[in-house]
Amino acid sequence: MTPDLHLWIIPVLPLVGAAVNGFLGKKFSRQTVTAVALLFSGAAFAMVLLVASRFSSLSVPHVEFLAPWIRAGKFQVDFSFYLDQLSLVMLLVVTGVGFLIHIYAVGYMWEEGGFYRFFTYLNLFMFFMLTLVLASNYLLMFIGWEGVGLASYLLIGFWFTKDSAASAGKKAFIVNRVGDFGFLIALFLLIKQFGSLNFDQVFQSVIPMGPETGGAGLLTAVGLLLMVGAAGKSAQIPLYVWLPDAMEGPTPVSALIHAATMVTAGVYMVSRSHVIFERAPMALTVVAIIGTLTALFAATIGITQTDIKKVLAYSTISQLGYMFMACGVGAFSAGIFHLMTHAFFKGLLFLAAGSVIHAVSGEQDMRQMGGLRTKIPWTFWTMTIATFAIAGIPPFAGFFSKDEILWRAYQVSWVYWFIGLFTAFLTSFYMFRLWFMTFFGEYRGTAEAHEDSGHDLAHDNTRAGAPAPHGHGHGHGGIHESPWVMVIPLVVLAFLSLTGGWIGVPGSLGGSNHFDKFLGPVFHSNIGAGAEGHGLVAPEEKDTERHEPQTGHATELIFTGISVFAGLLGFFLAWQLYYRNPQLPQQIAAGLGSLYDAVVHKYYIDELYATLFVKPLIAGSALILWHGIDQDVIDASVDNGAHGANEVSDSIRHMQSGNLRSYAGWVAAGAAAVIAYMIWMGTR
Amino acid sequence: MNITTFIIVSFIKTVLALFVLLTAVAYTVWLERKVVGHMQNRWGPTRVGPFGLLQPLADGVKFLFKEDLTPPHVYKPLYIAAPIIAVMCALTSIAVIPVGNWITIGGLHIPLQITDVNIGLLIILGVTSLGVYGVALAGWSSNSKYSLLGGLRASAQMISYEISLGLSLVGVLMLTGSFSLRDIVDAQSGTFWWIIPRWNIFYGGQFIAFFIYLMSAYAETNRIPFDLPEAETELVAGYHTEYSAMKFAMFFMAEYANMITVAAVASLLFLGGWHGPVFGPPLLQALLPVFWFVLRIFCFLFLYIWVRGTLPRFRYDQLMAFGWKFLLPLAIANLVVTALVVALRS
Amino acid sequence: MTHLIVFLFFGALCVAGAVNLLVQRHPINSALSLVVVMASLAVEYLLLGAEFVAAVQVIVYAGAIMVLFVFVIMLLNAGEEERTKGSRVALLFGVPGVLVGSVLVGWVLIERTGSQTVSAGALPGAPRTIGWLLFHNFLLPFEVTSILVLIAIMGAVVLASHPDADQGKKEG
Amino acid sequence: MVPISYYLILSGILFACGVTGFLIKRNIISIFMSIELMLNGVNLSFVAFAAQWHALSGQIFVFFVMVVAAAEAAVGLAIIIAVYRTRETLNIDQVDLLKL
Repeated sequence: MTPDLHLWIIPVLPLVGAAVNGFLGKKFSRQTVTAVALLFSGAAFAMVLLVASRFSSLSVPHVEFLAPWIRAGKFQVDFSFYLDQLSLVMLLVVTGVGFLIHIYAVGYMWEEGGFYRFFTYLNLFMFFMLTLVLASNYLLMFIGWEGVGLASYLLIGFWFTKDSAASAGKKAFIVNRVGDFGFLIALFLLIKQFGSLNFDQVFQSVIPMGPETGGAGLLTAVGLLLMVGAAGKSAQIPLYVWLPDAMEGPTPVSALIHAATMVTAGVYMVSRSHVIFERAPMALTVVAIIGTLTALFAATIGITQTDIKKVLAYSTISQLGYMFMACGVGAFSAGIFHLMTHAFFKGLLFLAAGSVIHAVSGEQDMRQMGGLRTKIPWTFWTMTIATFAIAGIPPFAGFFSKDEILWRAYQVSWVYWFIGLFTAFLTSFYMFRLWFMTFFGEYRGTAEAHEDSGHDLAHDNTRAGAPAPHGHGHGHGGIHESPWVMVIPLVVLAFLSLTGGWIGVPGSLGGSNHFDKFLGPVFHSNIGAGAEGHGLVAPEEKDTERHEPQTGHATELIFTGISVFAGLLGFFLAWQLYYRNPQLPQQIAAGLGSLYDAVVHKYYIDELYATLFVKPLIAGSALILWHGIDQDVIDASVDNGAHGANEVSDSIRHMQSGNLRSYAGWVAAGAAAVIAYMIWMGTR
Repeated sequence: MNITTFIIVSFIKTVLALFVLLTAVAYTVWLERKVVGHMQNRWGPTRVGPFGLLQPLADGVKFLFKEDLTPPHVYKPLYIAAPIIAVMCALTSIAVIPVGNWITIGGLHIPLQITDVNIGLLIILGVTSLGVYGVALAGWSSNSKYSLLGGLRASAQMISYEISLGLSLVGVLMLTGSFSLRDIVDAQSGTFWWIIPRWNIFYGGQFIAFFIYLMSAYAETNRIPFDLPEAETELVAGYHTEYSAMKFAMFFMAEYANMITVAAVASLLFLGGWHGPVFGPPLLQALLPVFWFVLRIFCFLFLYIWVRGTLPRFRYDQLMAFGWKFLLPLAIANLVVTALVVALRS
Repeated sequence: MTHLIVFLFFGALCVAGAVNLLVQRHPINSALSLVVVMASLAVEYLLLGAEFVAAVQVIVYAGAIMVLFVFVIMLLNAGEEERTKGSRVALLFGVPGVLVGSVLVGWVLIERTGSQTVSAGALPGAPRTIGWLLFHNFLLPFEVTSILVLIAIMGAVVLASHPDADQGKKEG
Repeated sequence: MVPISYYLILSGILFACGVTGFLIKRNIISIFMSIELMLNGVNLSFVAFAAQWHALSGQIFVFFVMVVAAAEAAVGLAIIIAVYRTRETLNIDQVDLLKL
């Protein structure tokens, strides 16, 4: 028996923090709120570290039963937690990055109204995310799933007085609903088929089943439906539209929820149920295709965006696409690996972007920036590391994970690999574009003007009482380095995104893929059982996942070189276009004409959805639901019922004359009737 | 004994009892006038016979020959029925009261009691409670405001005090565990601590109950200090203002008969009934208990008269407050204490 | 034999009182006839051996409750009741209903109750046994009724207390 | 020796009289008294059944009925007094409105 880990403490801690801040926060001072929020999230992180330290001594997977929840005959769902390598990695990412972003948010949100509200939501999100990760059955996972949706809705609409923010929150919520619907159906299918939602039981009953090579079967259906859910949550085609708008939320939120953790929930869910997918090749293919397309699609859009956070948002979508591609080609561990590194550098990118925005007093348009290199060196250097990491330049974290994915993708089909490669090139291009536009050239903005404007972050550090490195040293305007509470997380994350990849150095580069081996038990354990008997379960999986790839190191090295070259090419192009001669892009855009417009307008996808779904839906509900059903059926029935009752009682009420003796008469007659009936029954 | 002898004996006993009772009533009136007179430095009746001993006869004759006038606008049937009800109830209750031990006459072993039922006390209570009707109906039927007020007062007062009266008796009942008056009396025979008689008032510690019973009895019989139904200073004569001649006499008799009944019950329940030193020849032995019993009743009646000569009349609200706020709680407390004593003793 | 005679006599008295209650127009006569009914019922109880019940019947019903009625009648000085035609229903449905019901019940009683007879004092309900039952098997109902009575007392006081009496106190 | 059914029939007659009184009486107090009459009839049947089945609990019920009747009389008469104060009438036919 493994030692009792008290896993339940991990999610409960943020919940307590949320409760404390939520109920009492109004009275607290900002310092108290900060203390509470950081204390509980930090404690959760510490707890996770403790668990990790004792992990080696565990018999994995470790299931911790808390309380019975639903006991309906054979169908049983409990509050119980499930810990294995996968969930451990997720735990570390969620709590670690989450904690750093908490720290960062303290500085960033200091001057905002609803300070306590923000941290309440943030802790709440942590709770739900941890529940999602730790859940030992799909239903509990779904609770966390919905919970993070709620938290993200609340946080996107944090500035609910701003109309765009409110509508963005609603959009995110509704789009997620679509995905959750798929998820739910999948759960129902599982219940109907296996009579259980616990991972163990479901997987145990799935493993013996053979792969549905020919046509679609139940597993395929389940897989596809799960994929729908995943697409909704982690913003894949066609449900990605909510993520860019989600940038309306505060930047720490974008970093935590919409880059590092929540959006990766889909990836986690897919790889958690890899057993199902591995037996549904068609579903896997769909996953791969969706991932690939999303990656490319989002990257192309990312090129043209000028809002710094929008760029990052689309890059997030595209990176998620990578992860799904990895899952689709059966390289789940690679997907999770990329998930982790991405959490590091994308979180860092967002935080740095936030710092930049902070520096230039809330300006988000890159065209209004430039030349910030010397003014905010900390942000600059950390952002540089992040950029290199995402661009896949060795030895940064992104390189290893992305390279892993590409290599695996190639082993399935060169198409995946090629698109992935091209996307990598695009990625590095638009990232360096962002980098150059933000930090190089001369300053194009008017921060001085902003200094005393409404949403004024210029004074944050001074009011926050947090000593800013160069805060007041500056000769001119609001441009200043962020307070240390914001810088420290940047540095830590920078360190992580620099070194984070080294735990997964592939064999080809002389490393031994620790990460892959670590996750091995999760993803390999049951392949054999399923695959042995019936021959080809995605053969490439077999030989890649098992032992050293037969293709050999040479080929892999070549591919690595190619992807690195692609990254450098992107850098070079961006350097050409946005550093050497910045007027060139306009000419090119003009040259491309309508295509460029389409890209700028995100391929008019939003408009398309609006015309396809939103408007018909609104019209339909107004016509049918509102006027048709609500007014003509429900209200009408109520009204008619009332009128009917009114008339009936009008006619009957004369019986109730208020004369006691009449009542007595009725009673006597009734009593006589009853007596007669009873006697009749008795004598019969 | 067979049924006929039983009927004969009962008849004799009834006639005897009635005769004795009515005479007693007459002479209680005489006694009262005499005693109160002396208390107030008057002579009281002296003219008719020695010490006016024949005064009651004269009164009776006067009542008989007085014109019996019924005022107009009275509700006739009830106006006539009321005094009859009153006197009937008053006289009925004597039926269950034992006046002494068993005696044997010519082989017949008969109790000195018209009938010995095992719920005698309850019967007395019931009959006295019915006695309210006489007063109330008299007050109402004679269609005069004085009478009506008197009747209302009487009924309210009697109902109120009946409760504490009954509760005061329950203590004794708990001690003896029987409703039969004879059993109750027998339970009080003997002495304790060599000298003190084993009466309930002493032995059972029922002196509080006795006090309550005394008060309630005054109220029940509409005697001073609780004679508000016939408070002559306010209501002329209360419920029998409109009555005259024999009807009035009936109320009169009823009142005094009730007094005697109450006195008898008191002496039976609290004062040890007919117990006392018995000696001499058998006939004397047979009659001495009766004498002791009558003696007690006499003392009790004398107390009545004494109180009448001493105390003023209460105000009505005082009466009600006294009954509800003092006597009733006291009776209940006494009940609880007695119950505890009995429970501990057993 | 004597038993039957006594029964019939007091039963007849009961019925007579009940009918008189109906026909009398003045409430006080009704009340008195009801007292008669109760008193004769007490005798019936005695015949059945329920001596304690009989005594309590006289003391409580005839001695207390009915006195209350008489008291109220005197207080409100209720006169002859005028036979208003307030309710046709009572006559059209009620009275026939009563007749039908009572006839049916009587028939069933005669048919079904068999010819089992009871001798005088069949079931002696001595005060002792009654009390034992009351304080052992029926203790809870007993206590509950005590509470009920308490509530009734308070309710009566509240209801009958003159609404503007306390106002007068306030003013005066 | 009297058949038990006689007692029951007597109680039935009393009850019927009570109901009839409730129906034909106009005076609230008389109606109330008819209710008491019904209760008495029921009591008689209780005692009779007690004698028939040799179960004293029948007589116990009578006591409870009496207690209830007493409480009912107290409250009911109080209500009647209140009604008379407000309506100045005891005729049930004229007391058929909830509000004055």
